[in-house]
Amino acid sequence: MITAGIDLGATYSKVVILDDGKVVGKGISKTTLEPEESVEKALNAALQEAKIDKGQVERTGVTGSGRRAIKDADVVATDVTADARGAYHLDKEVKTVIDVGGEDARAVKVGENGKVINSAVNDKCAAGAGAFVEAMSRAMQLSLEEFAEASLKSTQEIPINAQCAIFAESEVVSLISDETPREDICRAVHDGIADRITSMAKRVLVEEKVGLMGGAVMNKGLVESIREGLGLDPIILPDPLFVSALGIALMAADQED
Amino acid sequence: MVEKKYKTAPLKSWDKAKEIRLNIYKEIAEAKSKGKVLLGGGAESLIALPTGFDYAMLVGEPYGAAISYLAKSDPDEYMKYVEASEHAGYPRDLCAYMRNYIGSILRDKYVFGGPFPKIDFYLQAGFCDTHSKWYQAVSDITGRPYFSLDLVPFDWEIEGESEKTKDLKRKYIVDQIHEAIAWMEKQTGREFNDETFIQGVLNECESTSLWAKVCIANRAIPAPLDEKTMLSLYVLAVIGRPRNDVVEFYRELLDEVEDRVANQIAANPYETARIITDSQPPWFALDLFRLLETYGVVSVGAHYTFGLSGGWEYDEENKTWEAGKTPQEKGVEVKTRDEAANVLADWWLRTGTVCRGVRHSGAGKIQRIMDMVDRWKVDGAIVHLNRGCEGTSLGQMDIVSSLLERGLPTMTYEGNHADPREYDENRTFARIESFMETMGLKQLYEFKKGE
Amino acid sequence: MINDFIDVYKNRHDYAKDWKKKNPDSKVVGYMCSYFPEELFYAAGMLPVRILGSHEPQNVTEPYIFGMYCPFSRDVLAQGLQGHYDYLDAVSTAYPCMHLGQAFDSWTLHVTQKKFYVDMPNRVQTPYAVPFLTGRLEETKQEIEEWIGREITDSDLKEAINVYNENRALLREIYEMRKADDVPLTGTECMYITTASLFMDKKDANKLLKETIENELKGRKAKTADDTRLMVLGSENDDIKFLNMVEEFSAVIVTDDHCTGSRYFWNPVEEQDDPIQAIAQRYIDRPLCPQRDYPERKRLPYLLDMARDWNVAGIIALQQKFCDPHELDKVALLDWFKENDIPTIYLELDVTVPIGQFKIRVEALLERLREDELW
Amino acid sequence: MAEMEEQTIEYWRWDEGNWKNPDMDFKDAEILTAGIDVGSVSSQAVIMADGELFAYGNTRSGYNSRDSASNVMNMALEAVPGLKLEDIHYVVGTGYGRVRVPFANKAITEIACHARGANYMYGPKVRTIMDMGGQDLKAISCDERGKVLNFVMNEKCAAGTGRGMEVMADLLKVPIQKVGEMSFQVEKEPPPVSTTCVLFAKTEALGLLKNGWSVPKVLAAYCSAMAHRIYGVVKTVDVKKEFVITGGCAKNSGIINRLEKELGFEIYKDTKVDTQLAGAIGAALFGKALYEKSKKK
Repeated sequence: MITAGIDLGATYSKVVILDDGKVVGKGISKTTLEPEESVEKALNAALQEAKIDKGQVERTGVTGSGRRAIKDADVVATDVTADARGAYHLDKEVKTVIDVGGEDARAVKVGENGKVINSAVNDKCAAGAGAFVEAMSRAMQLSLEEFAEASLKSTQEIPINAQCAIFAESEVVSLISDETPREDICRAVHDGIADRITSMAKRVLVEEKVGLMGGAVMNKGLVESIREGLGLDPIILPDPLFVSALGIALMAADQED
Repeated sequence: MVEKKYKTAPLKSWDKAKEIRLNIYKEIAEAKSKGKVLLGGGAESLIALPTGFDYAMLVGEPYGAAISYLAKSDPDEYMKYVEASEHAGYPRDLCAYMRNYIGSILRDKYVFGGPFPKIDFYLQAGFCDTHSKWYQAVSDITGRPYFSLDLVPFDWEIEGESEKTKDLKRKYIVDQIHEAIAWMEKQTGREFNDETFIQGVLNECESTSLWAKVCIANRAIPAPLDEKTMLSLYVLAVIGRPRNDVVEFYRELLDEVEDRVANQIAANPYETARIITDSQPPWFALDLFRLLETYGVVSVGAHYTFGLSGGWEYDEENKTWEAGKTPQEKGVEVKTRDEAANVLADWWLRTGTVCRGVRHSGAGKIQRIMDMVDRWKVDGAIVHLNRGCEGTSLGQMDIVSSLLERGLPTMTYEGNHADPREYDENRTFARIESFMETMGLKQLYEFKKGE
Repeated sequence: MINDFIDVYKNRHDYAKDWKKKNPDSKVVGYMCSYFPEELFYAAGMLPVRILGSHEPQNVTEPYIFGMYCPFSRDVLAQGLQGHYDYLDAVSTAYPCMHLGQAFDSWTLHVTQKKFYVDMPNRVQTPYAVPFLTGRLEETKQEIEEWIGREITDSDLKEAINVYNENRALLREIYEMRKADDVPLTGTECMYITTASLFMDKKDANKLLKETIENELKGRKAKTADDTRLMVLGSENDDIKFLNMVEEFSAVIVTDDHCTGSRYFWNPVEEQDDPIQAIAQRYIDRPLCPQRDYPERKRLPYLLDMARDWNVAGIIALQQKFCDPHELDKVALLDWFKENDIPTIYLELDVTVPIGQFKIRVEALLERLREDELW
Repeated sequence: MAEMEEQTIEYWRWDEGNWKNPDMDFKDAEILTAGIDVGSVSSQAVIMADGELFAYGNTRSGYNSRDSASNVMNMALEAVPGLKLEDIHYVVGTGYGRVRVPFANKAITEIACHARGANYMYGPKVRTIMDMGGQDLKAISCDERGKVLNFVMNEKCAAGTGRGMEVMADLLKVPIQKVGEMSFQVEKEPPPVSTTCVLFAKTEALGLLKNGWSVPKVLAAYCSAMAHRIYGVVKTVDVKKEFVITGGCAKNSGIINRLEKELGFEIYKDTKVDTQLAGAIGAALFGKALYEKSKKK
């Protein structure tokens, strides 16, 4: 059976095409104010990769913060459930999933068969992980890759209080005007965010194995800071951007008629 | 449409509750013209204390909540209250009840109509950091005198507090009750009537004991009451528990609720899962209970809802809490002012769980929550991380961790009981949706925003 | 000498562990609030040490304490959860406030089980507070006796009171020296001294204080009359980094009202027949935390007297972010100093000090106080 | 995997550029002073001839404050053929990077400089100044000379600062210069967004758009929330009707008009000078006074 999993996120729309449980195509596009169009784009890209016609898709599942915008899906579920399902499929031993997106970070405790045991999402004054790194790299006049690389070269820890991203930003500005080495600032930003993410994750009572997913985990510097913050050795789930889309595609396939 | 599992019926006591509540607020507005003593203070203020006078009392917390309701019907008007206090320099993360209340004074606007009532004096039991200082700030603004009674609560029973400590605490409060009475007589120039005071004290015990019994009735499956309804019912005890009409109301309510239990009349006809919540709800956004209903979820109560108006007595043998036995039930005769003071102090210290929970969290508060989970047969918990009330959020995170360790599905959301700017309905609803999936529940019918 | 205090401040845990080695039969008890009646524990041969934060960001407290509780209470709990206070035999507090009380409750659940809790009354303005606290202290004394298996005698208590009173007198002496035009020590140095003494055996501290006063401070000029004289006040503050930053701008902090500073040691135990009652009376009468300053406002005139006695030009009020008792005094305090014509700025402390954001506020205050320079 | 699209337009950027007063010649001046305001978001350099605005440069701040200071100073100098840095008698640095201006004689806070600058721009009547920077809100009260009497800054929450407006402009793809104007293209003023937290406002705005709100309506709701928030900070100093706004935000009529409604009076807008220059102007004026003082000694 061919199913499509759509993850309509705040920043990106992601689509995974499954053929009998095997990923045959993936597509992504930036989420615009016309979510249906964004999904269409990502879906077409995925179908193209899979060399499958739209008509061949038997079932569709949709998740992500924008899921309500997509009508006529066979399965609709929240990210939490899709995260757990996708992660479980990729690695049966994963007990905790940490999803670091552009605006939100989330931790999901995974139980038997990929069922959710509990979950936590960041609260007020602690949002915007990926977006914050982007803003900071812009302030530092570095590309995201350069920013991540620089942070790995840092030689000292500088504590910044990242509870409010905007105030953290002005701490960064102070560091800049104090002529703190660039590498150390980059690391401070990652450490600050990682503190917030791991604090939140600890609320679900983190158990190993920990799987990381979401767009922001492609940032090696951030992952290193998360690793240190957890005091555990998390793995990065394959194709970390597409785990939710995979999860919802699987749920669509699982669904009984 | 899914089929209903249980029959349901509107609650008959509802209208009466509303009537008494509005009456009380009307009496406050008219108090001065009727020659009554008018005082202000908080809900946990041993509010039987002023019953020795012909009096009316504006109780601060429900009043602050009443202002926050405006956020739903008239957001611009609401903002004028809260901003008045912020513009005067009161920081935004202080108790939202207090900020609304101060805004009301600064605007000289009574939310039920007319100018803010001319309060003779303020009386407050200092049981949380904010309450003690709240009326000091109000006294700064209004110039009206303020008496604060230091309320040092008992610790949770599990801590094995000694009888000697308890005696000391009782005596400390009794001494201050006498001090307060002398002070009030001086402020008002009126004589304190011991007879009406004794009746007020007995009423305070009875109202709160009756409310605990109503909560206990909610252990039944299906639950006869949901929390949203309970919030409208317990408030009478909050603002008027020493009153005769309030005692009478709770007697009738208990009868009706027990009748519903006997006839399996449900609050939610689809009841499939039962939860408890924690802390005050965001008063202006009770729709979240409505959303839960669409999943067949009934909230059977909260430590706050049960405890603020409830008198709960610890049952050493079964390690649980039951409705407190009133002096009347125990056959204790109360004849003098001093006896009444002792009964009031003892009742409060022994049976008041919210006040205790604001001072002591730890193992005791966790035990109380677990007791609710067991006795009310709860399947999940939703914890409101209340940025507006740090007293009720005491121990919350430890409670959440304990519930999770126990394997009970538990969700948190951040908000504020009386400041809508700190509550994000969309995000909260999204979380509830995930949580419902986690609990394995399906939405049974479409959610519609409430009136 | 000052450097020795700096050493204890920085290596507070080593100090306590060394003390324990030297006193193998004695116990170390951590406490959380300056209302804690240390004398009782010292009389029992114990070392009371104040639990303070480390000013480092952490990710361990979120499952146990709500993020809207003050950064200090979260930082304190983090110390326990991270195992920095593993040498404690008991944890204790006098009722502080909801936030620190939460840190205490969580600490007893997850870190140290043995605890002492004193129901410190809030309304110290009632005449019934002293008898109540006396009663509670008598019980605390009994609890300690049961724990250590011996009696605490009146002479133990009197001895402890003497040691603590001497410590208070010596610290007061240093504060008196700061009244001079050319101040012998900076506010930063003084903060090291007062804060370090929170961790020290008061006998050691007294010896060191005497030496420091005699051999280091007398005749010393750390700052001159040209430096702008400031007072800091507010909630718990051992933010060395902040004080240091302020004093870099030709300013000097000459006095303070913090529970880790003057509020901790200001008044001695006055002698009475019953030493327990004398101790209770001392804690009831001590300089107030806003948490306990009601219904009457007694703290404000006290602060004004202090500001005048130490001849300060401006005030920096610092409170822990989300500290309700301080916030509830904010309006009254700012109005009060405005009426009394002392320029005041109001800042909120967090776990780390946002130096950049604070610099501008402090510099702008100093520009105001030193207007001759610009105008 | 399909390509991610690159976003190239920076909607949040303010204009950059330089200017010289065509009616003045620096050779006529006795004292030339400069004020350099190195802010977290943008930097300005102002050159004043005997206390009159003569030339300026205005640009985005870079990562390095020293470079930002030099760049913006060069920009201002470039507007004046023949003028060199050495010709300038006294330079004062202000703003976040004030101590990093390599060629400055002194650093002064932007609080003092904005008050002084506003006094120059709007005259001695000014008593209250609101400076809305990238991450700070500063409400300043001053006397007839532009001397600071009191000031208040936002605490604990960055809600309502300029950075938030940038994020919103970026999100809605509206150039920041147009935000104000566009926010009035609504039939009826919507209620303010409930949160001014920059990060949460973003999700709230997306939600509103999904509910069918137009972009102008969202902007209106956001501007009015910002106005509320700013009003809250301003109210805690003694607000006088002689009120001006400095900084980039003063150019956003969407906030200003709504703030005026809250204040119940009109804000002074009567100046020909770009409001973003206030800090640098104040700094240059202090530079003149300090230079004169140093000569007297």
